[in-house]
Formats: sequence, structure tokens, C-alpha cells
Amino acid sequence: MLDIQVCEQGFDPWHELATFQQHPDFAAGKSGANAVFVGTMRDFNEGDTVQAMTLEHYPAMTTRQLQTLVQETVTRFRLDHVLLRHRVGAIRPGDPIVLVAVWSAHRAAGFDACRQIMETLKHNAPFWKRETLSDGSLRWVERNTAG
Amino acid sequence: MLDIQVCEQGFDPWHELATFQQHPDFAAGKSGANAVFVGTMRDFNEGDTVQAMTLEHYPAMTTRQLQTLVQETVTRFRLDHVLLRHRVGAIRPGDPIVLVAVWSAHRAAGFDACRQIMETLKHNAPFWKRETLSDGSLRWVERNTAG
Amino acid sequence: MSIRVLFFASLREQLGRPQAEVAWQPEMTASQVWCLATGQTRLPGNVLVACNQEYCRGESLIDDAAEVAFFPPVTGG
Amino acid sequence: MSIRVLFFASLREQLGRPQAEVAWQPEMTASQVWCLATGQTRLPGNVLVACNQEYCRGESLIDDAAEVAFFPPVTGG
Repeated sequence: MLDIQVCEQGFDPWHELATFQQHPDFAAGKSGANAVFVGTMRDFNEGDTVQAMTLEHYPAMTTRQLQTLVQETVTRFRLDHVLLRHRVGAIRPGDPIVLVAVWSAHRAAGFDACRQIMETLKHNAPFWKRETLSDGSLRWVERNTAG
Repeated sequence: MLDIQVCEQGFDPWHELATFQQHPDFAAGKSGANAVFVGTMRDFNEGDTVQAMTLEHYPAMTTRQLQTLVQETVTRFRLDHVLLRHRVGAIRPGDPIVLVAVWSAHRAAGFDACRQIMETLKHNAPFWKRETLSDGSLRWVERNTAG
Repeated sequence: MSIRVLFFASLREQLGRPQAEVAWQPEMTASQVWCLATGQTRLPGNVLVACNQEYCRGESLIDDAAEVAFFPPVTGG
Repeated sequence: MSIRVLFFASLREQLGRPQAEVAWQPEMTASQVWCLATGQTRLPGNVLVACNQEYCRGESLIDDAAEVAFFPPVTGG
């Protein structure tokens, strides 16, 4: 089961996970391992205090890129399920930006797959962050932190 | 903030995580990365259907081992917070067995630390699983799956 | 016949517009689309290119009626 | 003075009891505690040992009043 969504509004990762696992196609006894990553907005970056952020994206391409990268990871690591959420729009420090959750029979595949989805997403998915610093000035984030 | 508990009763990982993050010492904008692993009971092992499981442990040693391994990982990876839960007692397929959640500034440290805690726990923490197979017979799990 | 051109993020702001349209020509490359759309002589090395929502390179040939997007390094996740 | 000995999991079942007590002697090792507690001549290679809730080896010296535990490979997580 794959569930991929770009969210215009805030999301609660734990609520998303609980809801996903209530789906009739989610067989709880099949997957022994569930690896999850949640990326949230920090209130600092490159030595500066950040008070807000806007996430822009290229909607048609985002959807295709996320589908492709998830599908490739599912095949490679024989995953049972993947849940993926990514915020766009105006966000505040502490708000979740990305949620990646994978379910697999064993933990090694789960850890590897969750990390691979995050790295591929960071390198390929067409999202861009613009920060509002404490003095109100705007700054585009030029590169991601190394993974 | 470190929160480590061995649970005699079932726990809901998403509820534990939501509750942990509501603590006043949890500063949401500090940690950009939250890596989580949930291990649940599978309904199969070594080719057999498993209908139930009992988790035994050595309480005094479990507490010390978990504290030590978490503290070492916090120091090594400069983690902001760790939440750890491990079930003991009688469990059913689909029930959570272990929850490891770590918060860090960046994702590389979070992924590495979460995995290290799981591997060290699997190798060192004094828990033992006994399975009830579909014919009602009991079998001690002799070794963990490679991580 | 024409190519729909999209600009994103800091590139959109630098160029002062989110999109453009250029006339299609046979054997047209993504770099040539950039030059016609922006009036610049060459595609900068740090600009990423996608044709019909898939990454491509400056030398990639562009079909008629394609959607070609130019943008800076991505920073999601 | 005595040593408190604990057995866990399959080892507890094989030996038919969860604990034992043995008299402490100077220079006593964990292996010797095993032999006195079980009546066996040597500590099996696949049995893990902890003294006062920390892993130790068969050769490790055991202090008086220690708690010594023997158990099979752990299978938590």
C-alpha cells in the first residue's frame, strides 16, 4: 500500500501514521519493522535564527518524482507499505515538513529504505525553501545539509 | 530528555510519541530530524505461523543496559532527545515490541543513532522471546535476524 | 507550435516572471529554449532542467508542445 | 557469604529452576559459580554471563555477595 501526498496544510505525523495503519489493507502481523523519519522546521540555519519559511514546489513534477522514487525503493527493498507526506506553503519552526514511513518484514531493509527515500527526495524532488530571518529579510535556502 | 521504559502492558507508539513531544522540555524548533523505529510482532518466523509470544527479561539488568546504551548513543551522536519503549509479557501478532525515537539537529546523526540503538539493544539487552506456534507448541527464539 | 517554459524559486524571482512561451523549432535543445526564453547567451551550469516533468540536460532535444522547466538546486525534505 | 545465581529463558527451563545460591570463595570465577550452581563440569560456550547486571566472562572474578546471571543469547527488539 502506497500513500503519497503533498500537503498544503499542516499535518500531524503520528495522526497520519495511526490513520494509515487502520486501513483494511494494512496487515499488522506481516511487517516486523517500521522505520520512520520526520523532518521538522528548525528555528536556526547557517548560524541565523529563522522565524518562518515558505516551501514552493513544481506540482506536476513533484507528484511524478515522489511516485517514481517510492516505487523504486519498494521494489529494491521489498517493502510492504510506504506512507509519505511533504508540506508546501507557509510554515513555522517545529512544523513537520516531511514524513517518510516504510514497513518491511525485517529491520535492515526498513532502515535502508527509509533513508534512501529521504536522500533521493532531498536530491531530486522539486521543492524549494525560502526562509524569513529574525529581521524579516527573506533568503532562499541554496543547498541541503549533507545526508 | 531521555525517557526509557519497559512496558508490562501494550503501548501505542504514536500516542507515546505525541505525549513525549508535549513535554515542556521538548523544544520543537531545535531538532530538525526525528528518526523512529517500531518493531512489531510478526505472525511468521523461521517459516512457521506464530500465534502468540511471551517476552521475558532480567529486569535489573535490562534497565541498566538500556540506560547505558542510550546514554552512549546520545553522547556519540549529540542527540537532543531519546524515547525508548520495550514490551515484556504476553503479546499478539501486530503488537508493538520496541519503539526507538531519536531527535537530532540533522538527519544523518538521527538515522545512524536510531539504528545503533536498535542494534545494540538487539545484541545486549537481556530480553528473550518464546513463540507459541499454530499447533500450540512453545519454542524459544534462538537468535535474532541479522540487522 | 510552441514550448511552455517554467521558472521556479530564486530563478523565477531573478527573471521576474514564472513562465514564458517560445516557438518550437526542429532539433531544438533545452539550452536553446533557455536562451530564447531569457535572452541570455548560455544556460548557467547551476540551473537544473526538466522536460515534461523529468530531469534532462541542456543538450537534450525538446519535442514540440513540451513543458520545459528551469530551476535552482532543490531544497526539500 | 554467598552468591545469588539467576537463570533465564531456555536455560531456566532446562535447569528446572530460576535461581540458586552458592557459597562464595576467594578468587572465585563465574565459571566456577556455574559449576557449583548446576553440578556441571564446565560452562557451555553459548551461555552468556552477567555479574551485578553487567556482562562478564567465565574467567571474571566474582566478588562476595554478587548477583551472577546465566542466560542464552538475547532475542529482544
